[in-house]
Amino acid sequence: MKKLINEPENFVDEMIEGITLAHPDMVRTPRDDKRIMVRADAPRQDRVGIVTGGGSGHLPLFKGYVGAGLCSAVAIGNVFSSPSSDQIFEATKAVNGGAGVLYLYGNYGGDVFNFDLAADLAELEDIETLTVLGRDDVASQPRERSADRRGVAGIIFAYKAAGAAAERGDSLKEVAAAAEDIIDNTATMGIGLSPTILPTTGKASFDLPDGEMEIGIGIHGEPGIHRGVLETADEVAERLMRPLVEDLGLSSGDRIAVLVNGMGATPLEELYVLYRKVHRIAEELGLTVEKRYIGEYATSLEMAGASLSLLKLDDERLALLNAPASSPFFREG
Amino acid sequence: MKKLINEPENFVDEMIEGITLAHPDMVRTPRDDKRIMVRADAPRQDRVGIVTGGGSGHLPLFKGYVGAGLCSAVAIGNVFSSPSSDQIFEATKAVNGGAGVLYLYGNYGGDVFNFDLAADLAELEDIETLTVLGRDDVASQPRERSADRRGVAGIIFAYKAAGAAAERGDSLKEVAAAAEDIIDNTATMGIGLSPTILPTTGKASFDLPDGEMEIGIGIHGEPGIHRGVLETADEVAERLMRPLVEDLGLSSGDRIAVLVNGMGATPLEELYVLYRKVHRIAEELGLTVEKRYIGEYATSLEMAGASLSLLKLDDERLALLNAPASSPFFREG
Amino acid sequence: MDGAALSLAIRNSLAEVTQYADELRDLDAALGDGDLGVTVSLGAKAVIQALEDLPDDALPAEIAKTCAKAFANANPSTMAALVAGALLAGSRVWGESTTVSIDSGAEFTAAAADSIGKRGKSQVGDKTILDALAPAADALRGADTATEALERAIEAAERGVRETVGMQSMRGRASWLQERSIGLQDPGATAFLRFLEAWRDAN
Amino acid sequence: MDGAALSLAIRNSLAEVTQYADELRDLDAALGDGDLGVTVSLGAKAVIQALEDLPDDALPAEIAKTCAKAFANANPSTMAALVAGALLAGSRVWGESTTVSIDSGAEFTAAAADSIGKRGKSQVGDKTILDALAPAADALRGADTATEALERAIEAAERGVRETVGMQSMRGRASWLQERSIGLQDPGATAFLRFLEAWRDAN
Ligand SMILES: Nc1ncnc2c1ncn2[C@@H]1O[C@H](COP(=O)(O)OP(=O)(O)O)[C@@H](O)[C@H]1O
Ligand SMILES: Nc1ncnc2c1ncn2[C@@H]1O[C@H](COP(=O)(O)OP(=O)(O)O)[C@@H](O)[C@H]1O
Ligand SMILES: [Mg+2]
Ligand SMILES: [Mg+2]
Ligand SMILES: [Mg+2]
Ligand SMILES: [Mg+2]
Repeated sequence: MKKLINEPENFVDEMIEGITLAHPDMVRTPRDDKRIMVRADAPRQDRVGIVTGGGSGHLPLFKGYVGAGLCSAVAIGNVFSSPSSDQIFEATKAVNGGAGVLYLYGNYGGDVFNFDLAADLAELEDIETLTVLGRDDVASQPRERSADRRGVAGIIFAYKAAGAAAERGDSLKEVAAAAEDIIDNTATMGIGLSPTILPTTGKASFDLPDGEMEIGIGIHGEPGIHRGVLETADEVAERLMRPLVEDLGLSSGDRIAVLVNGMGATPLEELYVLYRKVHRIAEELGLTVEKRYIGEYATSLEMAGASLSLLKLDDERLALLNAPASSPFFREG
Repeated sequence: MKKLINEPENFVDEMIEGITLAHPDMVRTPRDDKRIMVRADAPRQDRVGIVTGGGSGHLPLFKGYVGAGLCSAVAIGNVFSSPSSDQIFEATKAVNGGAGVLYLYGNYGGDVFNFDLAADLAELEDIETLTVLGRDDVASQPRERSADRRGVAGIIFAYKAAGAAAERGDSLKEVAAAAEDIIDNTATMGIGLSPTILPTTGKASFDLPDGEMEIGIGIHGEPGIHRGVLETADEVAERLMRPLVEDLGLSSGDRIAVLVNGMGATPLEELYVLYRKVHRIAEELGLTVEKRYIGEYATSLEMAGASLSLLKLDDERLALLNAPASSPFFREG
Repeated sequence: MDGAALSLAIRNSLAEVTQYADELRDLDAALGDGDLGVTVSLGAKAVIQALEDLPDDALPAEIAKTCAKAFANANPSTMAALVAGALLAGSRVWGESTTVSIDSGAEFTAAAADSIGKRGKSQVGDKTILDALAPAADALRGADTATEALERAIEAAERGVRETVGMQSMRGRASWLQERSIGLQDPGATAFLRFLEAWRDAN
Repeated sequence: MDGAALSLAIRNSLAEVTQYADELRDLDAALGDGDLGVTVSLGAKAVIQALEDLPDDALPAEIAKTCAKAFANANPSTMAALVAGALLAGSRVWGESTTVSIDSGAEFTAAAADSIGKRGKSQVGDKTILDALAPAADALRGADTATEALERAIEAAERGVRETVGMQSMRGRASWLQERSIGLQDPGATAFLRFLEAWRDAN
């Protein structure tokens, strides 16, 4: 273990305390138990609220995308664990401005069951909710079963678009449709090079010998579709890019947004080496990269590795991505 | 080795290529050898140019701070190695807008000798230069020898201030004075938890058993002032904070900027756990945190660890920090 | 058995079941994320605490609801949410009744299985807890003594757990392994079996 | 010796000196960042290449300048910059002369030491290359044969290197170790000694 922490049980609460001490102008925790963080100006009247949530250990996901033009609230679970339905429900009430609330989060059983429960509770208080699930990881299910895919880094495109739609006053249905449209056009694949150590157990989340790679890994270390000797960055770029291009049916003339996401321990330098090849393959295929995001957007504590997400763009999607947004971890415009 | 790279010899060039492909609107490489990166709008007439530089492996340092309100150019060495005087000189010419050029970089022998040589070459072409050295690492020398301290993460305060001064049209002398003033009031100390692996040799930069920490470590793994069993985040915060407070002579009523910087592999969550305690200690001492930066600002490839920098603020320094700036890796205002 | 006896039996079983936490963690690590050990140990602790705080004369249905709430919030994973929903569904079957019989226990278990199938959109054969729970619910029905009922349930659950090994996961995190899930034993089904065994051993 | 002989002797020595790269890396890793091995091996390679590209009738001063430029850019570390400056300073001493003598070699070395002291703001006793270079420059003076001069220089440099062990580093990266630098041998001084030994062994 090489962690800068105090008591492992306090890890999540202390981290949240750090975030709210650091950024009191942007986010606050409306309740005593702190596991809910909302935009400083929530609730916003007549604007759709967006509640996300999930386990800790993925910063800047999920907490980092609460802010203007992004999500309105986050319910925060323990490391790699779902928040409870109570917490989600409280977050829902805290951001409800009368225009309904979108639940936008990754497709994981624990999260789904708890958000669904919260939706029931919200209905009892006459708060309308709709749910859109991030499910962009092509390694987790084939295209035919894409509804069952897990959600990984690509969800940030949906945050950005749904947040922009909510900000401009779209209805709940419209905001949900914008998010759904993004998710339908987003595909991600990841590679893991070393496991992460869970603070509570001190154990590695999975077993991967030095010099090997797991292609298609999930952000909790879920196994992928191929394990083998670590290849060069260019070979890895090919391995990640090709299935995404196929999955999204991209062809010459298409415009895309690219996200090269670091999983935690991989240096930014390596992400740029990877981006270089992704850009070159895009050029080769006649794809135009209109937006690119390179850095840590959805991590897995100190896992070494990276993921590549592609979003097929049209004018509307691009406009939503380009709309202004700001949180402690994300800025646009 | 768990690196996403191609041939180690091409690591630096491919990384630069990735950056320029990703951000053509913000930076460009004016020469063939690519080891020089300048603001897209350089040279700016009648504005002081700011040239920085140093080894690779520290992203976003140094390359990341080239942009509006920041540095004008960077000369880029191999991993942990100085750029050559030729490269520095070329960068100088590329950003000279007639108002002179400030050399602002970290106090390392190789860099100093090469920048000094470049200054001689610039003088031959009638380009006026001044030099200000980042030397904020209190672990490297006692206060009496602070001129000999090495430069680490705290230099970003000086980039920000000097860049703002240059942007508003200050003279070379004034820009240098602004940078010098910041550096005189900045102190940093770091902790290392695991070494970094150099891409070319595949070897660890230093030897540190799991579960141990090196307090006072440099960003190339230079030994610090204490090695021992890894302590809690709160204890580490105390160990880092106290010497900085003493070094800067901070006392109740003072205002500070805080930088909690990740060295590479340490998760953002842990940086916030650390920040929490730093904030609490500041409160205890009656210090007001006016600005805070938490994340990766100066790394050491995949080293695990963090550093804490404090800057003693006055109105002028705060105004310079708050002035707008933007680069691919840094935004303000 | 009355509410007090039920509460005691549950607490005894849960104190016993935590010994399987490492086994469950390892099974879940192979197929998923390895948190099932934590769910079970934190969940057991939270339920025991919550039951201790209940008045002695609490009704069985109330006891089941208390278990549901405590288990749901301790570590809100898939298993926690499904089990909590299952316990709530079971509690509805018991209504205002002050005692639990073999038959009402069987009905409770059937309602629980039904709830998990509905919520989880899963059925027997999908390699989930249902593969142990559904046959156990059937086996409980019509036994003469509580001991016999439990033995038959354990036997059925054991068979169900064994059968999960050959199946491909169709639900939850394990389903992302696709064909690679074949050959591994389902952790959720195993957790249910271990709970039954703990009940037998502790009471 | 004339320019052609000088160039050949340098190239022979540098081909030989690279065998010490690992030793120098390890010494520098203990006191600094471990790049001195790379500086020496890349630097030697670059200088050999640059000298091969020079015309046969190049003057000694020109040869020294060429070495300086190639060594400075190969891996622009502290040692590279200091050595390049030192070679330039030495080349000025040689002016337009077409040959190198024992005396002019001694003057060259003295000018080199002077340059490093000025640029590095360092003096003998600071635990740097100067602790080997300065006494070697003195020892070269007044020898009868080139072989004798070289032997005396090696001896002096060896003594200097040994003395660095007990010193505290006052300059460069190693100075940040403060008292912890005591007991470790200076890599830069060692590099200079190894260069002299390589000259002896290869020529
Ligand atoms: N949709 C479902 N229906 C029924 N049972 C399920 C379903 N999804 C998962 N399970 C059960 O849950 C177990 C895993 O529980 P848990 O570790 O809590 O999941 P997670 O870590 O994904 O939140 C599986 O072994 C399986 O028995
Ligand atoms: N100011 C100085 N004056 C003279 N020699 C110096 C000075 N600083 C460093 N050196 C020499 O340089 C050697 C280290 O060289 P090098 O590894 O290239 O440095 P760095 O890695 O810091 O750039 C030291 O062992 C010492 O002999
Ligand atoms: Mg699990
Ligand atoms: Mg889980
Ligand atoms: Mg060195
Ligand atoms: Mg060096």
